[in-house]
Amino acid sequence: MSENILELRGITKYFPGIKALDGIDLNIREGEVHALIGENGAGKSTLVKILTGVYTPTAGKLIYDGQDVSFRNALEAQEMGITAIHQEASMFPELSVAENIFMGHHIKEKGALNWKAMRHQTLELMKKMEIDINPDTPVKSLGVAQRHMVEIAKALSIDAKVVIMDEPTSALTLREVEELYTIVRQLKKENKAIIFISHKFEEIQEICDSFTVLRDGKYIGEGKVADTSIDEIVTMMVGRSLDQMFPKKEAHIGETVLKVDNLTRYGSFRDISFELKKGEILGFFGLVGAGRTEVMRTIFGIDKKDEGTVLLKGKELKIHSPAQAMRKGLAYVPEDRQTQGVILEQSLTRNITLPIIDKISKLGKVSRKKEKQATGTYGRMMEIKAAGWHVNADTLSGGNQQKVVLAKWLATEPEILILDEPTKGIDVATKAAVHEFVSEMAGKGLAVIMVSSELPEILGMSDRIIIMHEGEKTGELSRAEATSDKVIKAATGHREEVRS
Amino acid sequence: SGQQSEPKGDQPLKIVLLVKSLGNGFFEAVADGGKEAAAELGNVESIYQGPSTATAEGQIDIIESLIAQKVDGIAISANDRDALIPVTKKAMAAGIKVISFDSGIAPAGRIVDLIPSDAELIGRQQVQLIAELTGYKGQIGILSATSQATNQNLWIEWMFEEIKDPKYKDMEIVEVVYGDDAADKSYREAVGLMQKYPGLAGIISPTTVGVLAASKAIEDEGMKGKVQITGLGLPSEMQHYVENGTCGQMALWNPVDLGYTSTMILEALITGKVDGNVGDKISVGRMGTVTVGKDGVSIMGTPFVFNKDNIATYAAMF
Amino acid sequence: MEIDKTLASSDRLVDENKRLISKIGSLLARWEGILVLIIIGMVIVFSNITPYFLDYFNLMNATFTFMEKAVLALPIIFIILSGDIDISGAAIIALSSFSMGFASSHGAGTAQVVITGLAVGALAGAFNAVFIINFGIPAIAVTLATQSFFRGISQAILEDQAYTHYPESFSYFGQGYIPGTIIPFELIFFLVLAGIFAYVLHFTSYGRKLYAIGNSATAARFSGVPVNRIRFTNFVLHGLFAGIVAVLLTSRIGSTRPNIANGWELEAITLVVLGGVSITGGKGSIVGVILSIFLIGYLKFGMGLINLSAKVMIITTGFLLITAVLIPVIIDAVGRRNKLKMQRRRG
Amino acid sequence: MNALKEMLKKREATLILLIVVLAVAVSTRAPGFLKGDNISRIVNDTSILIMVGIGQFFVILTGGIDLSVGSVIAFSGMAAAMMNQSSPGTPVILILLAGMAIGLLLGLFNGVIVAYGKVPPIIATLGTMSIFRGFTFVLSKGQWVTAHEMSESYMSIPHGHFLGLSNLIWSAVLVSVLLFFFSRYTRSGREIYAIGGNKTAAKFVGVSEKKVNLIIFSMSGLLSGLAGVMWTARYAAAVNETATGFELMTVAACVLGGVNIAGGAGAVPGVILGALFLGIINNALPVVNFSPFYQMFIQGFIVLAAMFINTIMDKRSEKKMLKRRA
Ligand SMILES: Nc1ncnc2c1ncn2[C@@H]1O[C@H](COP(=O)(O)OP(=O)(O)OP(=O)(O)O)[C@@H](O)[C@H]1O
Ligand SMILES: Nc1ncnc2c1ncn2[C@@H]1O[C@H](COP(=O)(O)OP(=O)(O)OP(=O)(O)O)[C@@H](O)[C@H]1O
Ligand SMILES: [Mg+2]
Ligand SMILES: [Mg+2]
Repeated sequence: MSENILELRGITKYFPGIKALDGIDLNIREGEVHALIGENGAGKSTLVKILTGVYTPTAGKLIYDGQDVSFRNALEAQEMGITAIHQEASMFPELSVAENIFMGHHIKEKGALNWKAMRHQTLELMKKMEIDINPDTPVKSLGVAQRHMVEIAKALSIDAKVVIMDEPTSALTLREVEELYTIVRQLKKENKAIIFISHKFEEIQEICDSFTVLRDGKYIGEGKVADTSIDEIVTMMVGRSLDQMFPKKEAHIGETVLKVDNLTRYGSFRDISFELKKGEILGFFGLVGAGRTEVMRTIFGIDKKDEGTVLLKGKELKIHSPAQAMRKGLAYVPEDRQTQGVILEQSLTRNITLPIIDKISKLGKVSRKKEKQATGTYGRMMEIKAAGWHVNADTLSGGNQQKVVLAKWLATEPEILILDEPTKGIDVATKAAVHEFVSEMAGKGLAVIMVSSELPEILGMSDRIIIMHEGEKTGELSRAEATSDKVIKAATGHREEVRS
Repeated sequence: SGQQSEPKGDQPLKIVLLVKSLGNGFFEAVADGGKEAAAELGNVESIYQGPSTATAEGQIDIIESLIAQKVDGIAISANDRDALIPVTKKAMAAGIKVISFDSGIAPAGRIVDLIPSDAELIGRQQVQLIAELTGYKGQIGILSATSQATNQNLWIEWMFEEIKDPKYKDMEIVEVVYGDDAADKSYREAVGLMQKYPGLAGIISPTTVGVLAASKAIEDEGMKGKVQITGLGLPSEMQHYVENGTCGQMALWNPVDLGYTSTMILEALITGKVDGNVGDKISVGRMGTVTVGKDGVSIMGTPFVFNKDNIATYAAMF
Repeated sequence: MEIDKTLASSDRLVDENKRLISKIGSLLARWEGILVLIIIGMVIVFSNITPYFLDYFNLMNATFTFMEKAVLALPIIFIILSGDIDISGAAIIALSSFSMGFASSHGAGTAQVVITGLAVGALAGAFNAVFIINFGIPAIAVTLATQSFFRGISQAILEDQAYTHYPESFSYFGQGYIPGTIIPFELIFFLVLAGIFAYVLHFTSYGRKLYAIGNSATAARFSGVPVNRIRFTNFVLHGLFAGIVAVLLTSRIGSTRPNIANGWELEAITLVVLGGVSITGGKGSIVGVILSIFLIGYLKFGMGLINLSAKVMIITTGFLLITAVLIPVIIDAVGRRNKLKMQRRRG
Repeated sequence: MNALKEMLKKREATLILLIVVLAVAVSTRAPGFLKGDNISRIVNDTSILIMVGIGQFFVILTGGIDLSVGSVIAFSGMAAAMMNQSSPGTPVILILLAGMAIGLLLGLFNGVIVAYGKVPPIIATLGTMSIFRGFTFVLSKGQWVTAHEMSESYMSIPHGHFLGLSNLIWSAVLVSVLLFFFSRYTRSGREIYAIGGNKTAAKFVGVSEKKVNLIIFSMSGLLSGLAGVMWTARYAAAVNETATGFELMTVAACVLGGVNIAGGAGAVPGVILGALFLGIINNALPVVNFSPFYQMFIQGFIVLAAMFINTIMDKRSEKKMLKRRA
């Protein structure tokens, strides 16, 4: 058994009004992948930020390589050999890939930055990771998955002893996830310590050796992944066991409410056709970048379509803005909660009531009573964990922010609900709650489109599945015919093997 | 709002010199004249005020506060001859005596307008000065202050009048440009004049900022001796160029006298020695008497001409 | 046992004190609190120095010197709150005043003159909006250019001339009083407008949307807020209000020249940010801006009363602007530290 | 391929094209406008704008703005001129350095307020814009310093020639080259881009926002201080209104030069071109035969048109980029 490279003793962190971490102990060993597990808001990301010098702990000790250390900023942690892929997007969109990777530890020669060397090393890294990105491309012109790979490359560009990955897979395609696993195994071989945060148990089982569970900022326990069942971990996480992950209710499928014909947006997707029925959950699967989001954005009036028609209950839907879409009974839960979903600097109340602000106003005046009602009803439905309805959304953990987004769209009481990666970054318990809720709503006649990159979720929840690949529809399967093999084949572009 | 100023016993009279803007040597010298008059009169407190940038609105705001503190008299060098009228009327209704000096207010807005010199005299003299320098021939450009400056515009009209005289038959005014009383823009405009008219013989700049910037521009462009410059300038600011010959001669009235005379006139009006009617003669200390002319306009005298020989003496004063 | 109790109660006392302090602290940390304090201080100082300050007539009359800038500040609140900026306000005033002079010199009556001014103002605002919203050029860039453009139009046509003839009754807007009182019409007019703005901002859905846009335009758009329409409206509103200001100002000074209201855009923006509206959008209240309007207005007036030089005035307002932002930051920092300390003690 | 470079090239190419079109248009109305000595005159006249514009550029790059540059120019210019006046014997290089040091201090003051006081840059510099201007009045007691009170050597600071170019042009060239290098090849330079691009991400890699704010404001102050000395020496007059409104000119130069006003994007060459564009307008307006009353209108119109064309071209190249990717 190898040495503890990193030990935490009694780490405590206060935010005004919140005790985010309460006496956390952690043992990280070299050559091991250690999973950090916990519900949304358990304190995982906060812990990461303490380890990387972004936050200073209120109390507690950090022992690194047998010595007490404290970091005043991220640079000091980096110089000690700790690097991280943060949960929040941390790219510089206007700057090149090479520069994004080397920001903070540029390569210098004779006092000046050596761009040639940095470009060269970037190419090497890219080769090692088997991805094809030009080091000079500005990051803003990369897709989400590519960006994420750049983030990973950035962490690897530092010769670190401890590599922290905070939900690194949430925006990656299957191939890239495999790639990441290879990288992690390689790092392990190089005797590095890896801290891996994820809400997906398959990943933890696949790649992690040991784990620590946090709950409400407290240390709950640790163990070996091989010796522990998922049920045991879940029980440690939530304090109880969960019955069912994908509580799909019997569907009562009604008439067609939405019919999309040959919808095309140049450069994004082509000839997309499908029907959505009342009471149905229509799953959209594809690899990240398949163009599902863009189809949904177009239907919701955010982007302009170039060709094709959308029929709502038989009548052509002509909309140019989300406001119009909402009036027609559509709702869209966007995939990027940080910039599209929540307004970070506003209270939960204001967030939840924003889409319905006109509905709860009379002659322009907002009714405080209705506002309270709406917040209470839908906020409670989602079991949001927060100090109150008045706190700003930026004080919530990622998962809880996602719940706020869901609550705010449910408040519009839509006929058609489009969910884009609704459980991205959400913990198991909440995920189950969301699933149960969606399925219940569908049971009451709501038509649901669910875009997801999580295969179990798609298979478990959908009545029908549409699969996309590089902007085209490559398959449509009923619940009965769908298997993970078939779906993945279509998602990777093997159209001929799936009849549609 | 018929507020009348009550008699105030032996409180000194508050007489305000309100200038176009602060930070201008000309007006600082005006302020000195005001102090001189106050010292001479004994019962007068001379107050020097002006906005930080030369706007009518800034002057109006100051006048409102002068009304509120019930000063006794205000002499104004106006940034706008019309815009000040409503507020100065209000001041006069409140019992404050208002006159204008240097840059006038239209008759409805003041009792007396003390002009340093007749616009006609100034305009004609400027043309004469440049003619003497250029030998009565060549193209002449005019570099003015802002295009809104009323006193400058009036003088320029007279310049065009004067040049019609046959003795100037070989001279023409080719263009009027505006430097907005900013050093860099005036400089650029002066350079522009020289570029546009390669045969330019002289520049008249009837504004202190302009004449200074134009002199510098002539020097920098190596046109000293080829392009003559005259205008209205402060001796202390222009000494360098007058002494080195860039500017052969220029004119100005004495700003100290202007401040002095304004204060004297106001004191006479406040104490009721005169009413400021047409024909009234006001005795103004060392400056003798000033006669109130048509429309309340009073003239102080002909602008004084400065040249190499006398500038050092005056530079020490203003 | 006894000792323990007293300890406990004295502890509570300390806590009570702390709470009181922190309450005052949190009031101070609120922008409006700071402004109120400064205003009180100002009144005390001035009323001790000069007998003319606390004089009902003077206090009323002084409002003439800042009500127009105050009116211009109102739409700027909306603009800044939604994350935009507009520095062409003063130029629109010039253009609008010019068009009124033009109309008047062609025989228009008071009503027509006013309508002309408002219409031209609103059009100029729409012109800005088209470039900013439809063509996507940054607001500061557009309004920087239109600043010269709008004023330039009136200068090109009016040259060195002035319009000095306005209908008799036109002078009421900027010079008149509420009949039978010495309350200026401009003051009441502003207060009514401010009331409407406060209502819209703090009680209506339009206000909510403004804040939402200022905090995150993307999230607002995804939530069905017609972001661009609202921003467009704001710029037109700004133009319209610049037109209103042009009416008031032209009426007050009875004449129009192209350099009218020079530099007012920055003064109005200063009022808004001093009033606590975050320059990056999404934060601020009308109350703060109203306080800052009266603070700056009376401060300048008071300094004028004691004949302080204009240079002292600009230094003072500069410092005021910075300290008003600094104080809450400092109090907030101290407050946070105390709070954390207390939290730690409680465990 | 090299998308960023391509786009940059495009943006600057647009601007160069606009400059050429403008210059040719002017020379049809004012022959001789494109002659060598006039071109050098324009560059000379634009040098100050280039230097201060580059200072402004770094501030805007972080998403801030420095509205106090005009006042810093006035104050440091006045202080330098008064130093020269009171002791004409002092070597001018010392005065030049003193002027720069004063500018640096004023800039540092801005930087401290922003970095430690957490005051947004626009508010901090709106405040110091008044304060520094007011102090200029206080310092000068309302008086000017003019030619006869300045030593010959002082007035020759900007005019001295070297290899056929004036010192003023040389200093602009030096500032441009140095700061281009700084922006591209130093760690601090890149950190400025990082802060402007994504503050959170910058924090994650250990970039100190405080340090960056201190650097950019000091630099802007230093350059304004240098410009102040040059200004008063060039026009042989230190007045209180020096450079009033100049801050907006520098912002306009940046915006025209393709600097993203929200921060994170832009480059030194663009700023230089933007400044030159404005410099040409400023120098052309006095020589073309338009009524002087049209100047303001024409200036506004041309700047608006240039921004419009710039934006349209940018959008088109961006669209092309998206199409290519698809
Ligand atoms: N800057 C902050 N200010 C105040 N509270 C914060 C701040 N950052 C985090 N918190 C709080 O600290 C707690 C821990 O948050 P953290 O982001 O570490 O959770 P997490 O375990 O990463 O959750 P998730 O799985 O959703 O990412 C939460 O209650 C959160 O609301
Ligand atoms: N923030 C962004 N800025 C610029 N381009 C983006 C951005 N996000 C996504 N794209 C581009 O849009 C395309 C698709 O986006 P993304 O990778 O999110 O997949 P998607 O369309 O959401 O598909 P799916 O939902 O199937 O994952 C990609 O080509 C990507 O480059
Ligand atoms: Mg997290
Ligand atoms: Mg997607």
